[in-house]
Amino acid sequence: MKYIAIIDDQKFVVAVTDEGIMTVSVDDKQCEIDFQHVPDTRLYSLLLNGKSYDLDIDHDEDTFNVMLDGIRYEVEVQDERTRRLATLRGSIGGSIGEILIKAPMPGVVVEVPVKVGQQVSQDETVIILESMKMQNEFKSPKDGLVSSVRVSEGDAIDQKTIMVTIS
Amino acid sequence: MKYIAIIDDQKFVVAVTDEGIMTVSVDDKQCEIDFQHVPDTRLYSLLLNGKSYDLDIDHDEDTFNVMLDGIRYEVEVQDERTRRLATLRGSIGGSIGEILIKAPMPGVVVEVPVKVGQQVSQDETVIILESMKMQNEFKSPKDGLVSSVRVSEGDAIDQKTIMVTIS
Amino acid sequence: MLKKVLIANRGEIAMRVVRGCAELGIETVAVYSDADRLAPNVLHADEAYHIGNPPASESYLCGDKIIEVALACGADSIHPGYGFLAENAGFAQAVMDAGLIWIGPPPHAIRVMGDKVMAREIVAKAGIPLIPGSPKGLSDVDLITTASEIGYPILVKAAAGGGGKGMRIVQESEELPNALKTARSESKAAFGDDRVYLEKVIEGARHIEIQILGDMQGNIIHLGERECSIQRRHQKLIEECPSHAVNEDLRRQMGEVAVQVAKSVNYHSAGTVEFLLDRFGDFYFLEMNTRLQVEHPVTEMVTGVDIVKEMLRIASGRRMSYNSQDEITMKGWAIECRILAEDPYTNFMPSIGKITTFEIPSGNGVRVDSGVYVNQKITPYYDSLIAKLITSGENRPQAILRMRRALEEFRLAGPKTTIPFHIRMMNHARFQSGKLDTNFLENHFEMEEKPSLDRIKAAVIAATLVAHRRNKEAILLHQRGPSPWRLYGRREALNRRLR
Amino acid sequence: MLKKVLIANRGEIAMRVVRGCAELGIETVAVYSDADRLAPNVLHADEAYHIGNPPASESYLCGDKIIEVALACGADSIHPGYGFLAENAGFAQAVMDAGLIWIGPPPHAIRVMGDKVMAREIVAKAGIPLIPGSPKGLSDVDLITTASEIGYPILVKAAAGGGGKGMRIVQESEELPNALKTARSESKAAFGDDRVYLEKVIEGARHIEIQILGDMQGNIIHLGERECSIQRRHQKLIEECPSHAVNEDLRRQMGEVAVQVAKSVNYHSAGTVEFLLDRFGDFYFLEMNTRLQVEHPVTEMVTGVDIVKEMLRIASGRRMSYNSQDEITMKGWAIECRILAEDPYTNFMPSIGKITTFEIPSGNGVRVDSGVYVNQKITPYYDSLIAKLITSGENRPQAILRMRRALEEFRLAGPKTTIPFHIRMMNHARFQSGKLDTNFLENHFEMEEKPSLDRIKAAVIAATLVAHRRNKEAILLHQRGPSPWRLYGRREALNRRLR
Repeated sequence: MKYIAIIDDQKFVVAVTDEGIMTVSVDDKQCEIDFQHVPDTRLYSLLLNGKSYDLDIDHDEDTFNVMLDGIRYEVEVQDERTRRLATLRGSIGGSIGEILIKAPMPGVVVEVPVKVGQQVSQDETVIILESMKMQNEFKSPKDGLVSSVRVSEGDAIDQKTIMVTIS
Repeated sequence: MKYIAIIDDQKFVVAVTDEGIMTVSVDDKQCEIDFQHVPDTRLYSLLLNGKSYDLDIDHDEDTFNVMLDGIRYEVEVQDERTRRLATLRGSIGGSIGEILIKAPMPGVVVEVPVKVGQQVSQDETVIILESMKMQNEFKSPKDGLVSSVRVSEGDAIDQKTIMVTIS
Repeated sequence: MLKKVLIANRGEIAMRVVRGCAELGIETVAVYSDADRLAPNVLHADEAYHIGNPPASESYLCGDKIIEVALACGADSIHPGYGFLAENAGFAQAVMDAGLIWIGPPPHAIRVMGDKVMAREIVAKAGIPLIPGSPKGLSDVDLITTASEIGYPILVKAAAGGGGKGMRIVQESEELPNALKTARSESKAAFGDDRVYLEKVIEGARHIEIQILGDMQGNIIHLGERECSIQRRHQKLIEECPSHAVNEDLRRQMGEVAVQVAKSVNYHSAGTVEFLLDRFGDFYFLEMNTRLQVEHPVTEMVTGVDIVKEMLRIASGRRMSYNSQDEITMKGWAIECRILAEDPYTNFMPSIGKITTFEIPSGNGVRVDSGVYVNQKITPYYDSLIAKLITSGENRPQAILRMRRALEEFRLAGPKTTIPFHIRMMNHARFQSGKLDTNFLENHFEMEEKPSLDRIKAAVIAATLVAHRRNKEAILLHQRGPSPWRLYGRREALNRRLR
Repeated sequence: MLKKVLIANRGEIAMRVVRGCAELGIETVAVYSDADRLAPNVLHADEAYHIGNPPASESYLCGDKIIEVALACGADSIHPGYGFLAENAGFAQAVMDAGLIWIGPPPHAIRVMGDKVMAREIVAKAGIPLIPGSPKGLSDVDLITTASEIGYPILVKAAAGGGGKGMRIVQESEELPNALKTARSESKAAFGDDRVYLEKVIEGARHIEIQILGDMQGNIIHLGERECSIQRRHQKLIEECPSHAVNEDLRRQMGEVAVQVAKSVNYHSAGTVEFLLDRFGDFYFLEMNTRLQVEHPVTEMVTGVDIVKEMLRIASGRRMSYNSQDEITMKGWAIECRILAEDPYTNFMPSIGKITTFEIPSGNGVRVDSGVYVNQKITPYYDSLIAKLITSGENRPQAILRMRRALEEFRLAGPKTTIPFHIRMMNHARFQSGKLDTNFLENHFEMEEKPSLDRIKAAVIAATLVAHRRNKEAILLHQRGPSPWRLYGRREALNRRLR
C-alpha cells in the first residue's frame, strides 16, 4: 500500500507491503524495520536500519502527533484514495476565507476589544482569555473583517468554543 | 448487601448499601467512606473516616490481594449466598488429604529426590527447581506418601505444573 | 516536634511537603478540591478532606474553611506551600489566632515584604541598593509623568504582586496607558488589589536570588544563590545553583546583604531575597519572597540542606540544624527545568487535557518533583506546572548534559509541554556558555530548529505504520479473524512463548 | 574519548550504562534477546540489535555473536555490565583481539581474581590477612578431612563462583557431603566448573567492601567502603555507604589494603575488594570483583563520583578525573534496597508475571535504577532484580527514614516483590541501630508482623467494595444501563464537568 506522509513542507512516499514479512520503503528506498507497539499504551518502538526510536503517537483523523526524544513532529498521512478525494474536495470547495478563532482551552473571557463589522489588521488582538492564571491574547491571523463575535466579557467558555470569526 | 471478609484468621462482617449514597459498616459500626477507582488501573483510593489509603487491588475469584503502603494483605470476600454454598461444599466434599505441589513459576527440574510410593516426612525436600538462576527446594508440607511424581530431571516446565502429589 | 501538619496546597508542592513530613515521622493532612480527589498528595497523605469546588476561590483560597478542617482533625500546624495563601499575612495571623502553628515567616514580615513599595522603603533605610522606581498607588497620570523621569524601557509591577502576575514591560511611552490597564486588571484578579508601581529596566541584567533560612532563636544564614535569568514574561523557566556569574566573593557580599534584609523584618523560616545583577557586578534589591519557592530544590541539591525539613523544624520552635554560616558548603551544580502544560511551539499557549503517559526519568543525579498522575486531567483552574525536573552534577556542563538525557527520557503525553523548549535550551551554545540575562529568550532564542532527517524519517515511518494498522483493522472489522498486525515483527511467535 | 559503546547486557545495568554514555555524548548500541525487545535500554539506546533467544546461553552469553554485532555496527568498545560475560577473561581478551576497547579491567586481573583460590594465593603473598580455608580442586574426601581441621561452621564455595551461586553454609559434618554435591552442581550449571573449596565461617562478621578506581596511567584510588551485611543465602539485599562500623582510621587502613590488592594484579577500571570485618575490628580478604557492582550507586551518592563515567573515561585511555586520594570526600549517607521479583512472605520464592503498575518514587534524595516497563513480563530466564531504590540523606537515620518513605511510595504491581521486606527492615530497631552482621536475617529477623487494625480494616473494606462492584456489574450485564458504580462517591457529577 502506498502512503503520502507530509511533515512541514516535506513530502515522503511510503510504501508498505505485508505479505509474510512487512517491508517498508521511503521514496523507493527500502528500509530494514522492526516496529513494535507497547500493549495498552500509545508507545511504539521503531528499529530503522538498526537505529532505535522510542515514540509516543497520538492521532486525530489523518494527523499524527509523534513525540520522539522530547520533540513533537506533526505528520499528515494520506493513502492514495483519500489523497485523491482531498485534492478533489480542495479544488471544488475552495477556501471561503473565513477564519474561526477557537478557544484552545476552557477559560474566562477577559476582554473583547473588537465588534462585529469592524476592520482588523493582522496581529491585532481580538480577544483576551484567562486560563491557568494567565491572560492570553488572541490575534487576527490576517487583515479582515470581524464577521461575528460569539462570546462576551466574563463568559466561562469550553475548549474549542468559537469566539470570533474573521472574513 | 452483607459480606464476610476474612484476613488471616480475623473475620469481618461488612454491610454495603447503595441506595442513593453508599454506606458501609464493619461489624455493625458505620464508617464514613469515599472510595474511588483510578480509571484504567488497578489503583483505588479509600478515604475512611478521613484517613487516606492508596491501594492496588488484584483479585482471583474470591481472593483479593490488596497492596497498601508496600504491604500485601490477602482478603477473602464472600457474600452470604456463596458462603452458604462453600460451607455446604466443605461439609460434603471434605478434604481428600491429597496435596498437589505445583511449580509457582516456569523453570527447569534439577532433581527429584523422591519416588512414587515413598514415605516422606514434613519438610523433606521432594523436588528442586531452578529459575531466575536460583535453585529452589520444595518440601513436603506434611508427613505422607508420594502418590505421584509427574516430572523428571531436566524437564522445562510451565508455571502451575503439578510436580509431585503427596497423600 | 510537630505532630500533624495540614498542607494548604495542591500539586507538586503539596507532595513535596508530604514527603518532608513523612521523612520526619510527622503525620500529614491533605485538603482537596473536586478536581484533585485522586492527586498523589491526597493519596499519600495520612488524612484527606474535601474543601470545595475546583476554582481556587472556592477551595484553596478559603482560609476559614481550611483552618476549620485543621482544628476538626486535630492538626497542630499548617504549611501553606507557595501561591494561594502562602503570602497572605491575614491568613498567617488567623492560623496563629486559632492556636495553630504557622509553618512560615512572621505575619509582619509577610505584610511588609508583600507590599513591594513598603519593602523598598524598609530596605532603602538599611542602605541596600535599589532599582530606580516610583512610589506605590499613584494614579495613571502621575505614573506617566514619573515614567518619563526614570526613562524607558520601564517595568509596570503590581504592588501586591508576585510570580510575574500583573507585570508588564513597556518599551516606549505610547504603550504605557494600555500596559497600566492590563497590569491593574490582572493584579485585581489575582490579588484583589489594583495598585501598581514602576521600575527602571536594567538591561542585560541577571536574576540572582539568595536563599535565606532563619530560626526563632534569631539565627539567620543564607544557602547561597540561585540564577533564574531564563524567564518568559517574568515567569521563571529554568533555574540553577550556583550562578555562573557569582564567585566566592560576590556570594559572600550578596549573602550578607540578603541576611541583612531578612533581619530588617525579624525573619524566620525559609525565604528568598531577589536581586538584579548587572554586567558590572553591581546588584540591586528586587523583592523578598516570604515563602518556600518553586526552585528551592536546586539549592537542596548543591548544599545538601533539606529546606522543607528545616522549615518544619524551625516552626516547631527548635534551632535550625546549622549553627553558623560556615557549616553551609556548596558542592557541584544543579539545574531545574519547569515542565509546564504550555506549548512552546505556539508561544507557550496553555494546554489542557488528560495525561495519558507519565514516566519520569531517574538514575544518577536526577530528581523529579511532581504531583500529577496518569489519567489526571490538566484543568484551567490552576497554574500550568506539571513537574519540576532537577539534575545535578559535579559541574555545570555535567548537570546540563544530564538534564538533556533526563528530558529525552521523560515520557509525558497528553497535554503539550515545555519539554521540547528545554531540550532546545540545553543544546543552545550561548546557554551552555553561561552567558545569561533576563532577556535571553527575546534576544537569543528561537524555538524552531531543523530536526535531523533521520528523526523526521523515523517519525514519518512510524506515523504511516500506525495509519496502515488502522486501515487494516478497519477492513478486518468486516472480515473478523486475528489481526495481521499481531503477525508483524520477526519475533512475535517467540514472544508469545513468554506471555 | 569513546564514540560508540556496545552494551553487552540487559536490565537496569544496561540502562545505567546507556545513561552514563548519553551524559558524555557517546552513542550506545543495545543488544537484546527476544524477551527484551521493548526494554528501556533497547528503546533509549541509539541502536539496537537482536542477538538470540531468551535463554542467556543463546543470547547474552554468546560472546562471538556480540563481538560480531559490535564490528558490524561500527562500535569502538564494549561495556559488559555485571554478570553474563563481565568476568569472563576469555571474552575480554577476544574483544581486544577484535580491535575493540574492553571497558573493564585487564583480562589477567579478571583471570586471577576470578579463580578464588589463585586470588587467595596472590593476596596472601602481599601479606594481606585471609580467612582460614582449603586449597582448590580437592576431592570430596579430602575436603571432608580439611573441614574437620578448620572447624565448623564452614562455607562451601565455588572456585569459579560469584554472587552466591554454588555457595553453601554447613553447620556440622554430616551435612557436608550433600552440600558439596549441590554446590558442585550449581557451580557447574552457572560457570561450567564444578571445583569448590572451603572457608571458615567468621561469626558475627560484617561484609565490608572497598570500591576501587584505577586508570591505565597506574593511578589507583579507593572510594571508601560499602556495607553489604544484609544478605540472604549470600545474596545481598541491602547495601549502604559508608558503614556504621568503619571510622576514618579503619577506612584508611582497609582502603590502603584494597589498593594494594588491586596493584598486585595491575588493575585498572572499577573494581571492588571484599572483606569480612569481625567484631574486634580485624578484617580478612574475601575476594575481588573485577567489574562494576550492582551496589555501586550508594558510593556515587556519597562521594559524588560517577563510577560509570569514570570507567568510560579510563577505557578511552584518559587519566581518571581525580589526581589523588585526597580529592575523594564522603558526604552524607546512602542506602540501596534491591527490589527483587521474589516473595518475602514465602521464603523469597521467585515470582514471575506481568508488571501491571510501575510508578517509581522520586523527590529529594531518591534515585531509582531500573530497566523494566509496564506490561513487561518478568520471565524465569534472568535474575530477579527489578529495580534498585537508593536514598541518600545527611546521615544514616535520614537515609533510612527517606527509604521508608520512598518504599511506601513505590507502586509496583504484578509479580510479588521484596518491597514489604525492605519496609520491615527500615522499621527494625536493630537495623536502625546499625548492629549488622551477615547472619542478621537468620538471627534477628521475622517477616511476619502484625499490621495495624486500621490498615486491616481499610484492606477489608476496599476488597469488599471491589467484590461488591463486581457483583453489581454481573447483575447489570443482564439489565444494561449505566453502572451504578459511576454514581458512587459524592463528587462524581462535579468531576464530570472536568473531563
